[in-house]
Amino acid sequence: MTSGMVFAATGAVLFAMGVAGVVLLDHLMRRILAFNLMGSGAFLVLVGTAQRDGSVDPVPQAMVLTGIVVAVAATALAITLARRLYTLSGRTELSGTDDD
Amino acid sequence: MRRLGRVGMALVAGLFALTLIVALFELPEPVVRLADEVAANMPASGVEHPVTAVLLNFRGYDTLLEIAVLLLALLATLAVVPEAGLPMTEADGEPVLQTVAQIAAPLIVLAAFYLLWAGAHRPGGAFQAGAVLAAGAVLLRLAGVVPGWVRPGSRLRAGLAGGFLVFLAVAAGLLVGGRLLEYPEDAAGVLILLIEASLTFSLGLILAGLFLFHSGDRT
Amino acid sequence: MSLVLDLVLAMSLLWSAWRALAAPSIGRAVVSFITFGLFMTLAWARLSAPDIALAEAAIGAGLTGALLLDALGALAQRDPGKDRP
Amino acid sequence: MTDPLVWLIVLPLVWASVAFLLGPSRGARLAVAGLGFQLLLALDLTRMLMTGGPRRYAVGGWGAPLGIDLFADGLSAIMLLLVQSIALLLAIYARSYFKPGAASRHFWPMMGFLVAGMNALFLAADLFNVYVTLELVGLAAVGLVAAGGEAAQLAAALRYLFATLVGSGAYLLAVALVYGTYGTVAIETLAPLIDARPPLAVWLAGALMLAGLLVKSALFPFHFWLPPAHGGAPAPVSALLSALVVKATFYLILRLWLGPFAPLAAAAVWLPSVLGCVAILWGSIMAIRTRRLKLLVAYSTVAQLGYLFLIFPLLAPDGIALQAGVLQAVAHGLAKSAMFAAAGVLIIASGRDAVEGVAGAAQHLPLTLFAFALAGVTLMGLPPSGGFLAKWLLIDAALLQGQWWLAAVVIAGGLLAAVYVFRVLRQAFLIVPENAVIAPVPRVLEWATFVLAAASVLLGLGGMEIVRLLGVGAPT
Repeated sequence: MTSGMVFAATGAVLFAMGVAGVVLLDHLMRRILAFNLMGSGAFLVLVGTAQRDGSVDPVPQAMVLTGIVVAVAATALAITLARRLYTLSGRTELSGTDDD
Repeated sequence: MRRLGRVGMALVAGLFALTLIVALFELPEPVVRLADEVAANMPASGVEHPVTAVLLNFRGYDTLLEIAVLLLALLATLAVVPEAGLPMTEADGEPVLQTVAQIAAPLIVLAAFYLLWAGAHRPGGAFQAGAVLAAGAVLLRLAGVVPGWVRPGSRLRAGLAGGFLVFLAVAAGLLVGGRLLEYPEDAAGVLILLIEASLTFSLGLILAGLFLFHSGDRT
Repeated sequence: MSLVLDLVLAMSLLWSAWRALAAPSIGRAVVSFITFGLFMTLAWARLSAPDIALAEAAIGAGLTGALLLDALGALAQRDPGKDRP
Repeated sequence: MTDPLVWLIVLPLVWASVAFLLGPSRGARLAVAGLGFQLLLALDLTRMLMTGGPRRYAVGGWGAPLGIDLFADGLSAIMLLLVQSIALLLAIYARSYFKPGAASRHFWPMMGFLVAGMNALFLAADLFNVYVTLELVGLAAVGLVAAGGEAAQLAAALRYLFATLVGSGAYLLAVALVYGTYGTVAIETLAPLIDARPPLAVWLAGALMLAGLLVKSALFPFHFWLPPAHGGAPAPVSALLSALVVKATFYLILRLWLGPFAPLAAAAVWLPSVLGCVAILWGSIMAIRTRRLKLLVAYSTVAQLGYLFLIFPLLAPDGIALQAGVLQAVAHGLAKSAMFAAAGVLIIASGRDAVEGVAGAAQHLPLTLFAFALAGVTLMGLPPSGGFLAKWLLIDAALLQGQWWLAAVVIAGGLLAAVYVFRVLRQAFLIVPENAVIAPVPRVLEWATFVLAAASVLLGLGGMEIVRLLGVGAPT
């Protein structure tokens, strides 16, 4: 088994953990961490499967670099919103009651 | 009921991961081999490092939009963090940390320059260099050497958007007599270096800004 | 030998990821996440992707870590009164 | 000048970043000028498509699969025209709506990036490029919702952000699986490679893409994030999001469903339409029950989005269902932007976001109320509106294929829409006491609203032009 396959499989598990975390956890910081795990999982699958025969493929590597920057942008935005929400309301969770 | 839902979701996630792993081990041989195409077109790309060639030449359009995403995250941060009424946070770090930070700062700038220059030939490039610059700024902020930012003045705004605008200007400038982001072969290397240099600067500012505009948010 | 290394690294990734989601305190979760970022850096190195490893170390573990820790500080700093004496 | 389709992406990026350089709350005139020019570009592109057929553009001159291609056919042109015209009218509206202040500080650059992202999405022909445009659109939309700055808006923005990130995360994993299987993400190269018996990874990729995009399109039961976000944002933002942003992901589903993933589509053909039926009923009932005006309009979006997804089991034999879906997207886009714009005017006048607050509008704001009613006519599907044409075609397609129950849901949805529209109209005709305070409203807000609403009705007369444009490069 190549490094590519090992880390692609790891990525698959990380992705599933991340999705479950974003959906199931309550604390905003933890949900932000979970989203990042999800992203890392997808990145590992992308590069891992593309390099499963042990070769090196620069195209998915470049895509992951793009993806990392996008993930940082999303994380920073999420942290900003969470901090601001906390400053205004003291909440660190989204309750189910702010729909109406 | 809620607990049952959680267990159910965790089970679904586990099953999904298993299916995914099974699928990964059943993958056929890929029909298209882009790595070979990249290798074949490297001489025309203007750089010698394949990942940089993909990022700034073959798939440069993705990168252009990606910088827009990053700039947008900063804009949203600025839109949410209140501008007025906050005092400029003063330098308040420990003396030891300050000294360390002051010594480290020039080294960090040097490292960023190295990464930027290296990007054309070997691993490195604008993103990594920009991130290192930003990390330096964050370190200086944590040490209390520099204050947090409260609002971007016109010069800072120009710095934040400059890298994106240079990239956009080069991309659009090439439309005259050519296509979007179609570098002339002999000028590709120079143009990519120009883009990378301005991106390094602006990415450093943007990434630092995502951090520093917050520090003004502390009472 | 290298397969063993990969498997150990994979387990470390999964363990630190699990800690980031399930550690009892948010502070520990964030620290686990930064550890996770460092393991990711090693994984990218093992995948012959030094560019991503550099980016992960600087952006992923470094900058995101700083953002998270700073946010954590801000959230703890103004805890709305319930734990204060 | 070169191909208009590149400029449709470059131009909004330019004015968005220049607006940022100019400073907080600046750039409105620039945005209006830019959008006006973009509308001309979109018309020019449409003309070129009508005469020359679908267009492909290789960015950087490399060509897929090494480089990234852009692609435009009739469907993309319709969406581009819709975005430029609605965004132009809403920009004119927003110029008067936003007083200089917190909510508008970075509205213009964010709107520019949003429009650029949508244009890039409608022209994308590369699955990974689509991912980047999805993130651009998603983060811009979240930023615009959050810019209101109040706790409720921040909570809504966060909920929206998590939903949109899970959606694009699922999409990204799907892209990874496709690349792993075939070694390319260029749609043109992929299409002939995917057959009816693909590897498991491709099935998973199709399912992940569909699920991720459905979350972003807010189809029931993934609609949970939409009402707080669309109901809580400032009126021009709500209008942009409800009219355009949710349509972008619908467009992508349609594009992938009819394109590279067509061989797999049969497996999931009933899923979107069943969810669509529930969405129509649930969204309408919630709209009938809610007390806040903008929340009513937002729940109406949940319901109206349902119609878009009814078409999937009917797509196969002829083009009628596709025409119905696209017409519904256009008609709803115009009507919903008008309705949110009208709600914004009514809220300024009454000073509160409540259905009750509309009382007296018939007397004081007849033009706005007329616009609201016209938009309502489109949502109910009464002739001669664009909504009527869309729903008529949909019923026609359903009955031709013996799916009478889909036709029944369409009719029931129209009746329910009548109930929530008349709830507002009835309230508007109540006489208010003499001493009630009604704030003055700039005329331009009322006229921009009226033009949008009138367009949604007149669309019914020009619907055949859209059908003809849709035929350019349509898979037959």
